[in-house]
Amino acid sequence: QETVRIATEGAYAPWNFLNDSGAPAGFEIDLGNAICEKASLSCEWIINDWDSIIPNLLAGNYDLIMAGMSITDERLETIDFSQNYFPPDPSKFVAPAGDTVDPANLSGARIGVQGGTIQAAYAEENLASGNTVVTFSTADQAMADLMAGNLDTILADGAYLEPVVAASPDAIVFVGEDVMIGNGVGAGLRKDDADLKAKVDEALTALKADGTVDKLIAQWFEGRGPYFAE
Amino acid sequence: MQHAEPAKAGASPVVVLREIHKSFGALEVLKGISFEAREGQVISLIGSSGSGKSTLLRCINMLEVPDQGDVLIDGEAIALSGSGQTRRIADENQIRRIRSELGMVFQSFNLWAHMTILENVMEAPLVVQRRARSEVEAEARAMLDKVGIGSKADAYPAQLSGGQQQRAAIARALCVNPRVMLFDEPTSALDPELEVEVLRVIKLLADEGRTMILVTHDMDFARSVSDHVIFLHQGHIEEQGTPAQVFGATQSARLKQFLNAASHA
Amino acid sequence: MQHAEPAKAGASPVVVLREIHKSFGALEVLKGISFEAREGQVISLIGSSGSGKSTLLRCINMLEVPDQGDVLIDGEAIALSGSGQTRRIADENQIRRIRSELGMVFQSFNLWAHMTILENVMEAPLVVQRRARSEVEAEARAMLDKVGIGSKADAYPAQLSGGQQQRAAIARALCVNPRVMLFDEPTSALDPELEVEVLRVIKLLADEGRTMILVTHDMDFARSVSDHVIFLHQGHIEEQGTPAQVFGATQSARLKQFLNAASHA
Amino acid sequence: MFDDIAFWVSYLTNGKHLTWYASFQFTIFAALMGGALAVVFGLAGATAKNSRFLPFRMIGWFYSSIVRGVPDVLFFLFFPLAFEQGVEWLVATQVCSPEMIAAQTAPWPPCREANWFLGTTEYLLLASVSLGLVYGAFASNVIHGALRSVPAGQLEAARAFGMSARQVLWRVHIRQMWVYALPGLSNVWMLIIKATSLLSLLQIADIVLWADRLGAPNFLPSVGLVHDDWRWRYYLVLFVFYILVTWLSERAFEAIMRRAGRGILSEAQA
Amino acid sequence: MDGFFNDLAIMAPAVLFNIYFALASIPIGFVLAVFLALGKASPNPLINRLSRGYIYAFRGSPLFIQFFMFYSLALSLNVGLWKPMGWSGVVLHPLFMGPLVLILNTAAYTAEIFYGALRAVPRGAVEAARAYGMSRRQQFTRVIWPNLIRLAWPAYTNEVVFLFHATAIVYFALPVLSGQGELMITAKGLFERDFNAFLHFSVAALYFLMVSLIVFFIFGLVYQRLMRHLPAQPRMRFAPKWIR
Ligand SMILES: Nc1ncnc2c1ncn2[C@@H]1O[C@H](COP(=O)(O)OP(=O)(O)OP(=O)(O)O)[C@@H](O)[C@H]1O
Ligand SMILES: Nc1ncnc2c1ncn2[C@@H]1O[C@H](COP(=O)(O)OP(=O)(O)OP(=O)(O)O)[C@@H](O)[C@H]1O
Ligand SMILES: [Mg+2]
Ligand SMILES: [Mg+2]
Repeated sequence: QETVRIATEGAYAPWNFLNDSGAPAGFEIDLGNAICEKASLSCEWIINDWDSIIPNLLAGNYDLIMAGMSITDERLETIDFSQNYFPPDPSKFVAPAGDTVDPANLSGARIGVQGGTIQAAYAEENLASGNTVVTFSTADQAMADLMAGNLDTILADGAYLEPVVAASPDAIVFVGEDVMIGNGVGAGLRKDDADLKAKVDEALTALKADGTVDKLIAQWFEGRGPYFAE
Repeated sequence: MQHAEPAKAGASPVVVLREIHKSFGALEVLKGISFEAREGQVISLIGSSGSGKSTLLRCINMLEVPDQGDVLIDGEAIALSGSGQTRRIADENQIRRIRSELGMVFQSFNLWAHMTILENVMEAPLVVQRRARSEVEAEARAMLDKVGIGSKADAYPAQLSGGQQQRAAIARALCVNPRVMLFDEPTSALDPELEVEVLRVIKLLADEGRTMILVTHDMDFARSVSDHVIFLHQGHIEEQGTPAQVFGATQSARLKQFLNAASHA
Repeated sequence: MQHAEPAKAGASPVVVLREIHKSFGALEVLKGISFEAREGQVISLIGSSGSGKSTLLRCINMLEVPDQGDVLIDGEAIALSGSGQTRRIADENQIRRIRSELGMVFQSFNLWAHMTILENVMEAPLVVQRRARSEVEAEARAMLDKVGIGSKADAYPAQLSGGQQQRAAIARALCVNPRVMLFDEPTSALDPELEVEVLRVIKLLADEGRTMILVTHDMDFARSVSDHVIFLHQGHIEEQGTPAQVFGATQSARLKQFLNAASHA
Repeated sequence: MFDDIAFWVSYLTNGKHLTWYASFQFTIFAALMGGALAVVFGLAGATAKNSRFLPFRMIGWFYSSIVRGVPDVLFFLFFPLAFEQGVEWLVATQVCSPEMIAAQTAPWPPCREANWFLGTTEYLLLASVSLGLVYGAFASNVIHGALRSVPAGQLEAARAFGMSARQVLWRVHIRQMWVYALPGLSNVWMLIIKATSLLSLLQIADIVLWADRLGAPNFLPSVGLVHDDWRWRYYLVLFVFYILVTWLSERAFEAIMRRAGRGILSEAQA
Repeated sequence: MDGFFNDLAIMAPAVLFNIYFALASIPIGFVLAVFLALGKASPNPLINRLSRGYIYAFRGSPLFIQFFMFYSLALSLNVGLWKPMGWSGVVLHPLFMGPLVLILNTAAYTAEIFYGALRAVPRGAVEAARAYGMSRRQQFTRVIWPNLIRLAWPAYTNEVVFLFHATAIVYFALPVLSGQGELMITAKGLFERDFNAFLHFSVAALYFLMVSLIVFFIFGLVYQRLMRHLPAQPRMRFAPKWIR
């Protein structure tokens, strides 16, 4: 059985995180294991910091990235993606409860993003003038700064923010309009790895068809969706 | 033991030491020393190595604080607080004023290496006495000329010979115009040749009638320069008197032995 | 200048020096020295400080490589290559073999500070001669007993007095069972009291008939212990002969002067 | 009260914390391995500097000045990456055909077959070598000085007994060198200990990475205990850990010094 | 070659951040170090213990950890402290936090250097100052300090060079504001694009080396001036011993 090394960040609950026993867990870990089972691959999980996750894929330190990575044109220039395993999902702004922040016309604001994400690219491009974009190496660090009042707002994946806001509605609230960026989340792989891409795509198609993917989304995102079945 | 004769009678006592005791840890170095120096008097302290001569001299300007006893300068007692080995200087302002009345010349010169000779000499008058620079400079140059190193004013100490350095140190001490000059073996760090230059300067000061207390190991010099010689032994004044008495009509066996050894060194 | 008498006639020459020259930079220290040491002979090198005695001794075991001339040990010439001040030892194996035939005792002992006395003595036999440890240990202990410091076997050099250290150094040199012992002022780093112990041991070796070449400043000792005395002066052998000839019937004015000075020191 | 204690005990012994505790092994391994290699490189560097052969001397000089002229982090990151690429390049010259190279889309390695996979073990080893190289440059200076501090007479005596150059070096020169080198090496060791905090930069899940992950705020009960930002507490633990290690190292070096100094240091005789 | 010049240009603004971090921390660290060194030499047991403890802790732990710790500590004090005072924008700014931690760190290293120098100041020179009636302050400013700084200068030079090197890890620990990467982050970013480790890291190294040499040159000139009272001036050697 062919061994596939899958990299994840482990700091992006509930997509991927390190559970109480110190092992990777979360939606992507369950899904990845399901893909491997379907495609008869043996899988090995590797924890890698987000900001070097693409370079290390290219350097050949693993074969697949499943780390809540959105499929974007820019990334497609360097790496390839499987078909998405999470439907296109809006990015959202959050702010500490009680603060009046209007993402539509920010000025002099401190906007937190995770470095190397689609939100970071979006913020650099559209929000940087007149505001400060602060880059963190994990999303959790950005959340810590927001909770500590060092940021006015954070722009991040809706699916990452939903559970957090749901868990502490008194502290954090969504503000402003959602932003549609990215084409859903997929598994990143090297461009010359057509074999693997084919296997992963085939497995994903099957898993989507038999409802496994939607089931996992429902399980990990507390029934909020979005689902492929709709 | 003899009693001190009233040398230069009529002159007032400038330095008075009363029952000075001093120990370092368990070692009692001074065991009750009293003497006085009158205006214009030159006193030599002699004694074998370790007998406490330097310690006694350093007690006069409180570089060492005595455990017991008092030091009076011009009739004014230096205020001390506490007792025994924890005794301390009580009044910082008083001691600074008194110290600037006592010019001290060290065995190892202790010139400030980072200042020129002129700066060394001008330092205390400017900084401690806060006198005007122009006046001090004129006086400092005069003083350097007097000790014979006027041409070295702008040199740094490291560029001078030992004898020149010691003469600079003397000029430095003189420039605060002290009531008393204290010398601690001013020539023992020097070669015999350089020694001569320094001794000449000290002789000059003695002849001028300056009050001086000096620790020396040169008996010939002590004899020729001093009015009064004090022999320290094991923390006590074993014998004292005029040079004629001390060197000519030695009483104590210890002193005889010491003088004998000194003449053979 | 006299000619060397055939002392202990019939014995073969163990060390032969032929026309040794040695310069340090521009300073020519040895200007052509020849002599030989026969089996059982004791030769003393004397001369004023800086006359090149140490240099000559160090040329014998090539701690200094002579610029010109040859050294023969037991008839075998030490191979050298190059010439002048760039001359070098040609054959590392040969020199190591020969050096282990020459026991050297230094002025400053040079015991290896990181080893105990016993380890010091055993080091060369074990490491250079590759003899069995048990055998060497027995011999080393016997040697230490012989020089009178058997009880110090397990001490480190720094724990011993100078005299004891020098005796350990002699034991160390003896333990390789050398053809010749070389001593460079073995007692001049010692107090007079400690000196006696060491001289006694060397005398003992002389009486046993060991071949020895020693540099010494102790004329009495040179006279009592040696068969042959060589006086070095300004890079030449100024005079040589039996102690009786050299000390009793001195020829050269230089030597007379030297002996005169030595007896007053 | 008891519930509290029980709760904290179980929290601090959950698998995530145990993994954190276990990751101290990486730090300790890197320090020990790095330290040992630093001595090896230090000896090599010092020997090069002492060499009669000019190019060796130049290499020794270049090594110790360049490595010390740039930040340790830079070298620490650069060396493993450069080494990996070096190996891959070497492999590539053997295995890659022109077609394979043409088929390669990523900028590196030249072809996929030449790729060398680096996991934690490999990175840890490379990190240790990296530490060894950087601090070896410091150690080489220390050792160079120490070698020159050994009294010439000690070496001369060894030579006079017919020891070979190698025997003189190993049996006397280097043995005695330690005493003079130890204070400096102790310094270098303290630097290495502190540099082990950089392991996470080489994708090693070390104590620093775990402190960050454990301390990061958590909002989701499904992930584990919900808590605020606790990172500074976890870093405080590391802060204290390093101070403790420094303190222990100092004590250890004092003991080693006493042993190594036997016979050489007069204080050691007491 | 193009790549090389390209990198030189890209990293030119980056090196300014390193220089900023160093310049912002050196003077304050210097002043703090003087007080810490005096504290360590103080006979007052409380001051003495505190200074000793501070110096030991900051020299005994990695700068990297200190960065993380102080940033997250400052962050957790934000709601209670900085925010109400309106300081939060300043305190948590990397251009403030960076120098702050560097100051705390370099002060400890420098204090140790100054303390060593303090103990090496010739006793006689100080005694002479006392004998001429100088006050404690005058003794310090006129005699102790000029001697101390001369003794400490070579070691202090090395400390400054290493402080500069230490600026390389600031952004591995603190959040990065857009467009403010320093040399290391910039080089690492460039490397992750084309994997040309040799080019990008060499250029960064070159910048570090250049600035180090400039520091060394300037400090060397100062040293020569400081030592003009000695006929044979000791040469200063680049033999750094302390880094974090
Ligand atoms: N600061 C000190 N701490 C401890 N002991 C001291 C100190 N200063 C002096 N002593 C001891 O006090 C004794 C007297 O010292 P002092 O220097 O006064 O002797 P001295 O007569 O000046 O000798 P010398 O002629 O050698 O200068 C000596 O035994 C000395 O060791
Ligand atoms: N390694 C060296 N380099 C330069 N000059 C040297 C060296 N060794 C000795 N000399 C010089 O050679 C001369 C002779 O030295 P040597 O040590 O042989 O004299 P010596 O007769 O042993 O004197 P002493 O009785 O003082 O030991 C001296 O002038 C000395 O300075
Ligand atoms: Mg004295
Ligand atoms: Mg000699």
